[in-house]
Amino acid sequence: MDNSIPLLTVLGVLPLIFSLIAFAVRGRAGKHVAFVGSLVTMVFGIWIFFAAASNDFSEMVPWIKAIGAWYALSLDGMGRAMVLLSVILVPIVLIAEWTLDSKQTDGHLEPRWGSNVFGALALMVEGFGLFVFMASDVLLFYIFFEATLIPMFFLITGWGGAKRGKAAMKFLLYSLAGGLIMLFAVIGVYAVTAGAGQPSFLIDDFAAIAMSETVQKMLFVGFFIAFAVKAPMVPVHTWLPDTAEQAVPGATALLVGILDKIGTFGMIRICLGMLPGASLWATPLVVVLAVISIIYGAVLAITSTDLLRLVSYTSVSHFGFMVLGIFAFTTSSITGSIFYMLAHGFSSAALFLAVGFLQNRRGSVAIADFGGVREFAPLLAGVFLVSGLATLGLPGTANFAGEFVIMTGAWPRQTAAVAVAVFATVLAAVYVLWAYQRVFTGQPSDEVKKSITSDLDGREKLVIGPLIALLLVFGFFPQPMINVVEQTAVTTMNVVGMTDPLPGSMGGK
Amino acid sequence: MSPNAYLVLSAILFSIGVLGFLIRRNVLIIFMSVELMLNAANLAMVAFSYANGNLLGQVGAFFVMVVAAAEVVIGLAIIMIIFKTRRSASVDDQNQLKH
Amino acid sequence: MIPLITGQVVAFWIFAPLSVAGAVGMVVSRKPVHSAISLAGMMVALACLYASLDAPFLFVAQIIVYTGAIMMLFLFTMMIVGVDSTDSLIETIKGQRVAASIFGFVLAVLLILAVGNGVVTGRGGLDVANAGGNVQGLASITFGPYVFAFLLTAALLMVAAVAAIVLAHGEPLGKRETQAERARRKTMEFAEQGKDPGPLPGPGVYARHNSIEYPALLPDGSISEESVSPTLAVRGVAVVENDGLRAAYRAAVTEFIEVQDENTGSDDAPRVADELADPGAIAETYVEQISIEVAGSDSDPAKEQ
Amino acid sequence: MVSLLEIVIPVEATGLFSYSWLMIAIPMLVSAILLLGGKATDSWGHWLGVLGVLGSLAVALALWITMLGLPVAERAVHVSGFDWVSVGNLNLQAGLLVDQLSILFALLVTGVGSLIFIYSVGYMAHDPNRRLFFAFLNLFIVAMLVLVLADNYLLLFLGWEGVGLASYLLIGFWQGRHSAALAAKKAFVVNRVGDLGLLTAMFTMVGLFGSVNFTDVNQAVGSASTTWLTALGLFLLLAACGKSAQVPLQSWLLDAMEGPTPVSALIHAATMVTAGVYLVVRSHSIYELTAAASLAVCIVGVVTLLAGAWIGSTKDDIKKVLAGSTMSQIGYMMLAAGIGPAGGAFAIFHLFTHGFFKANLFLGAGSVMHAMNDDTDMRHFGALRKVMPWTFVTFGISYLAIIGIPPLAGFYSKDHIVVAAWEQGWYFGLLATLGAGITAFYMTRLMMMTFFGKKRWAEGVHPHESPKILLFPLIVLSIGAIVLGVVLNNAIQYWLAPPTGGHPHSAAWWDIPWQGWVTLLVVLVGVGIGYLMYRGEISYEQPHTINPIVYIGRNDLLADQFNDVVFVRGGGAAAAAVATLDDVIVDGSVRSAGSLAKGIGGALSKLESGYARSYGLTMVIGAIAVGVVLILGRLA
Repeated sequence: MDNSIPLLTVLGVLPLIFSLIAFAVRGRAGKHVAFVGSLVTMVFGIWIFFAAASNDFSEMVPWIKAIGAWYALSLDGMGRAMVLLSVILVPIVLIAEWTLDSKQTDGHLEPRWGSNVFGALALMVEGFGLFVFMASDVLLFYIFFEATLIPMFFLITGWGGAKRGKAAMKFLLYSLAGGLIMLFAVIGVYAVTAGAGQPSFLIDDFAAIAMSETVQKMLFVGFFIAFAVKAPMVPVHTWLPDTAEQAVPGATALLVGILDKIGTFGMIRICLGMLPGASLWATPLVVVLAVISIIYGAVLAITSTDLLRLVSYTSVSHFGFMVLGIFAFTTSSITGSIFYMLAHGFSSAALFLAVGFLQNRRGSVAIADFGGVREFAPLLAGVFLVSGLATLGLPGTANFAGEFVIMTGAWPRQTAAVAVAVFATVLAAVYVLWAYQRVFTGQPSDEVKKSITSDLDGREKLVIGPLIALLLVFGFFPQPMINVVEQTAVTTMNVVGMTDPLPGSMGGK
Repeated sequence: MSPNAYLVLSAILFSIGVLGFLIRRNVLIIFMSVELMLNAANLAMVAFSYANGNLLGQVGAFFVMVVAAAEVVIGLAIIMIIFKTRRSASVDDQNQLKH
Repeated sequence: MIPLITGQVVAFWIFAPLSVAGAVGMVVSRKPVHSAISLAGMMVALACLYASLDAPFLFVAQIIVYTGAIMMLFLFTMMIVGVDSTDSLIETIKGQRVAASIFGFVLAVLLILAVGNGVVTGRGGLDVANAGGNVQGLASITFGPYVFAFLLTAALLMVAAVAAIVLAHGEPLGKRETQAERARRKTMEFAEQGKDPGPLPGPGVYARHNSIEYPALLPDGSISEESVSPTLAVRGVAVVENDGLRAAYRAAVTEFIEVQDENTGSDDAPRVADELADPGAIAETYVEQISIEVAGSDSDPAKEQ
Repeated sequence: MVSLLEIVIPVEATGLFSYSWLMIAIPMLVSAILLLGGKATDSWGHWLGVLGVLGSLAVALALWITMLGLPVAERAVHVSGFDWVSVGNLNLQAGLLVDQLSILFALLVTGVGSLIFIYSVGYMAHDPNRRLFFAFLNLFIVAMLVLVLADNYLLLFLGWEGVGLASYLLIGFWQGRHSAALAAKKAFVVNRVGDLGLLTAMFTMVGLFGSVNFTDVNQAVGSASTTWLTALGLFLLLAACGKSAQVPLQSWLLDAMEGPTPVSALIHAATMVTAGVYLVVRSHSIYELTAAASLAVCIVGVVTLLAGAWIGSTKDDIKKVLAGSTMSQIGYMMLAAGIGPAGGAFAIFHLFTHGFFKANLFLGAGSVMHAMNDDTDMRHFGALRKVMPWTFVTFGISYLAIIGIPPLAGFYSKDHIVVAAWEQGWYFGLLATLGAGITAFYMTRLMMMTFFGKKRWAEGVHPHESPKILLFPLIVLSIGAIVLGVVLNNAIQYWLAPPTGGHPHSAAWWDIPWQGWVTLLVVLVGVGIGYLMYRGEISYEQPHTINPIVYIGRNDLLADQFNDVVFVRGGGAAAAAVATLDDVIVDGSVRSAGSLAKGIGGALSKLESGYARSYGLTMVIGAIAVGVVLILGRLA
């Protein structure tokens, strides 16, 4: 495989091209073009995922010489996993939102644009997302990090509930605020590298440059805040539930599936990868924040009366686990959190889309409007239960594999934190099953009888089937993916210069 | 006699002009206060030319007069138009720029 | 040592207070005309001060240009704007007057401190500079280094003149009404409101005097309000009621009633004479009785004249 | 300190053993077919389900027979599976361990299971989605076999949660009923609290020993500090309590009776609830090194024993009485498991026999309910012995077995435990014997109210003997209840010695230690009291009682109320507080930042008043300020 053809660039650009075509082609044809585009990208993405194991696809082309910015793309274990997640999720979301135009949900406004625009925007999110996952130059990373916000903003405002404009604005402001802080850090990177001779934005050789403690800490804080906003951690998480409540479930699945992963991806790739010293310094605080997010998200999920908000709070709790895994600094915990990013992508997409099916039928997602749905839609109930069980981390599902490996890895280093975090598994059982019981069991009210008339049709099975299959496959046989992902964890550990605690050295830091 | 006195006088006149501008509501009176301020400035300039012994001050004053003339012409024309459309000479009524 | 009193000092101590008085007068006087006059006075005082400062050209220019032209412009504007627009001295903007006076005073003190002792070189004087004559000196400077500035001011004045014409030209605000439109408007108003389409009556069709103060008389002797100019009415100078105007009319009506008495044998004449003596009586109550039965038409608007 | 027992190193699987995973695969395949098959499999679905469990029973029997042939040392056979997760120094495999303990359990699960499957073919005959029922039952068998055959704690945990899920699905099988859905949710959540313990235990094991494999843990257990070992023991105990409904986490068992009776028989009597005991017995190497943890297990055992008996004797619902008795019998097993290496074998022996006669009792209750139009209130039964002779006979045999009348199975298994309890400590022995007495009392009460006394049937109810398909399992189980005691009395100790590390001492079936005789006496007293109290008139309605003991017993020792007040209401309030906190403070601060900006904007706009003169004033102020600055600059 001579890498004369810039394969990674092609992978990134492919969805963007299809997105432009889909924009141009009006009406249903545009929707089909977008869907075909997502399929093509998926095939190409999966091929790259497997091919990247054997040969190196990284590309490096000088971009702006003056400030040392390179157009550098590369694909390591974590990158491959995230690419796989993105390319699989987008076609599924497009099928799920196939009947976007004809969907009438009370409280939802008229869609602003045709369904072809929805497809085009989704492809654009995928394209920019892929570039973020492949970028190995901080400036390139930052640019695409901000670029993903635009299509996402329009996805939220285009289709959704009454207050979709407000929610989209809140999402945009939060992410932009984070992005701005990150901009200072990016400029800091330039300053540091310029100070040490040749200015360059490349991630790999940054850790080696000597810089003063305070500068590294400042850069770390800058980057970490942006990533904490993106992967919603507690103090800055309130945008996610509002967006999830207002946006169309397909758009939220994309948001949580791909965009939020950029947060944790960035923490590993940049915070740990480039600023190891500062990461170690910040670990106690970050771990506390992570544990708070875990419990906080779970508790709020229990109290929420709206299914979409409930699912979004579960994501806050799961992101807490990932951050806990990342900042526990053991090979297994970092591998576990990367694997969990993948698993959570599928499980939250499954749950969001299942709630979407309920919304298509009943027109609302308030739990109070449901009851006894299992009488009329047993398959939908089964699907919701399975994705719910995946969310609460039942062994045999991918989430459990991720969660277990994180907690086992983190236990020697952060015993107290894991001891508290493990309670979230019980809280998870409470919110999933309580929601399931209130929505699906018991006697159906007459509105439910009127509205829930059909069980899952072919299209909906085609959406949820692969997701559940993937969850079970990765739940029972996670090892192949773990091998892929472990590569990044090992390199990160070398950069950070930490070694795994030996068995028996319990409780020691 | 030392020109300082003239300067003090011009300062006083200038302040009276400012006071007139701020207190009176009739647009013509305000305009006249501005003229008064200009005259005070002229006086100061002439006093300086007297003190420094060259005529530059007076040339300056002369130019000020010319400009003042042009300004009055335009100012009064504007006042005329405002009066025609608004039927009121009070400057406070012309507060269309109010936020 | 006794201060050497020169003409200049005397001039200063005369004209300085005058100018200040003029300035204050301009600010505080109620009527704009008064303030304009006091400003003119101040300007003349200033001119004299210029003279005391060896600036004869400016002395003359000040009086001719400034006072003569600019002040006169002011007065012209005042004439049009309305001399009576005295504004009451109460203050509308909250706290404006207090703040203005404080800061005005502070400004004055500041300026006096800053500018007042600005000149330290002592006597000075323009004898040397005015050696060849003040105007010649000025001319040599104006047309020397500052010729460009001079040309600029010339351009400025031209522009100002043109601008004034354009601004004050007073285009008619609305579209001019054509004759056809006016005709249509008048007939519409007559049909709907009963307004008299004809022109307003002239002052004295039956009147004794042709001055605009005297209203026109209608056939029945009553006064036509439309003929009285509103401004005069407001001013109270218009003559509205005069017994003489109605005497001829009363004589004609009583004579008419007497002829009617003879025909119908009724004896209305004395009663009618008394009623007509009362100035408010409306004549047509009588005319109606004597009208020949015209083909059954009900009250005709024309009658209410 | 080196553990005093030799570590059993399992030998690699050869021959038939390498196919032991078939035991799990058959029912898994069947349940997959039934689940995915949909309506098509309705007509023959249930027979396929029965075949599934019979298949795995056959494999289990085959393995058991080959194992009998093997010398003792090679009886622990390890079937290496695939690598589940190996990253850094953590490597978790998924392998099977077929040794004496796990094969015994497999036999119990598949044996009793198949009988119950046959029974439920008849019992669920007129249920529309019977196919789904059998699919879930097969799923349960799969999960239970994974649990008992796992060679490491993680795979055990997979089975552990799988069993929890199966019990959730089966308790809430009739989801239309609100109470069933609530009970299912409660069962899963309380089990999940127990699973917390197992998860933390696994983390500690990985932290201490680097692996969760039984053999590795058993070998490395000596190296860990006693504090961590005690913590490990307590974590495992918490897990056991969750799954086996021991005192702190027992509230879900009584509600679990909402499920169909075969479910109660299979899951909440014979197999699942005993998983906790299996866990404690399997990790005996840990418990031996921590006296504190073992003592805790004994205490939990004794307390649950008495609590179960207390609840059993006050309930009127026949299934709730049996559930209470299950809880107390498991208390006995936990007590035995906690007593130490010897106790492990007795616990499993009692567990095995209890599996048979408790399943028999439950199925008998099922056939009674079947006859009484699904009414479970014993006050509406009475004099059923004449109408349902077969059910009466089988029920009576198991009744004698459970209260521990000598020749029958219950006596021997419980007798060993009581004796071991006396040896452990007189207080344990005394409470155990007292428990046996109360068990005798409430079982007699049940027999009297159901089969003897006068007829108290509601109108329109005319009970008849259950069809053959229901009776056949009852008969087999009652034979088991009779035979098993004597047969296994000594054999089981030798059989289970290696995995449980006990020293067997055989005793003929007739020489019974003095504690045995004392217990028998107390049992007979219990029977007498029961007979005297309940041979007279029994009221049709439940009498309103002011007797505190009976009241507390009826309300499950106020466990539900406690949970409700502390966790549901307290937790709910805390959650609501956090929710408002989130909305008001975190979101509020952001919203207020926005309104702050608007406020400032509004204030500034007031400056734009539109009056030229106020602008003038501002200009003058500005000028003065500049002047002042210049002057100060000059002066400074």
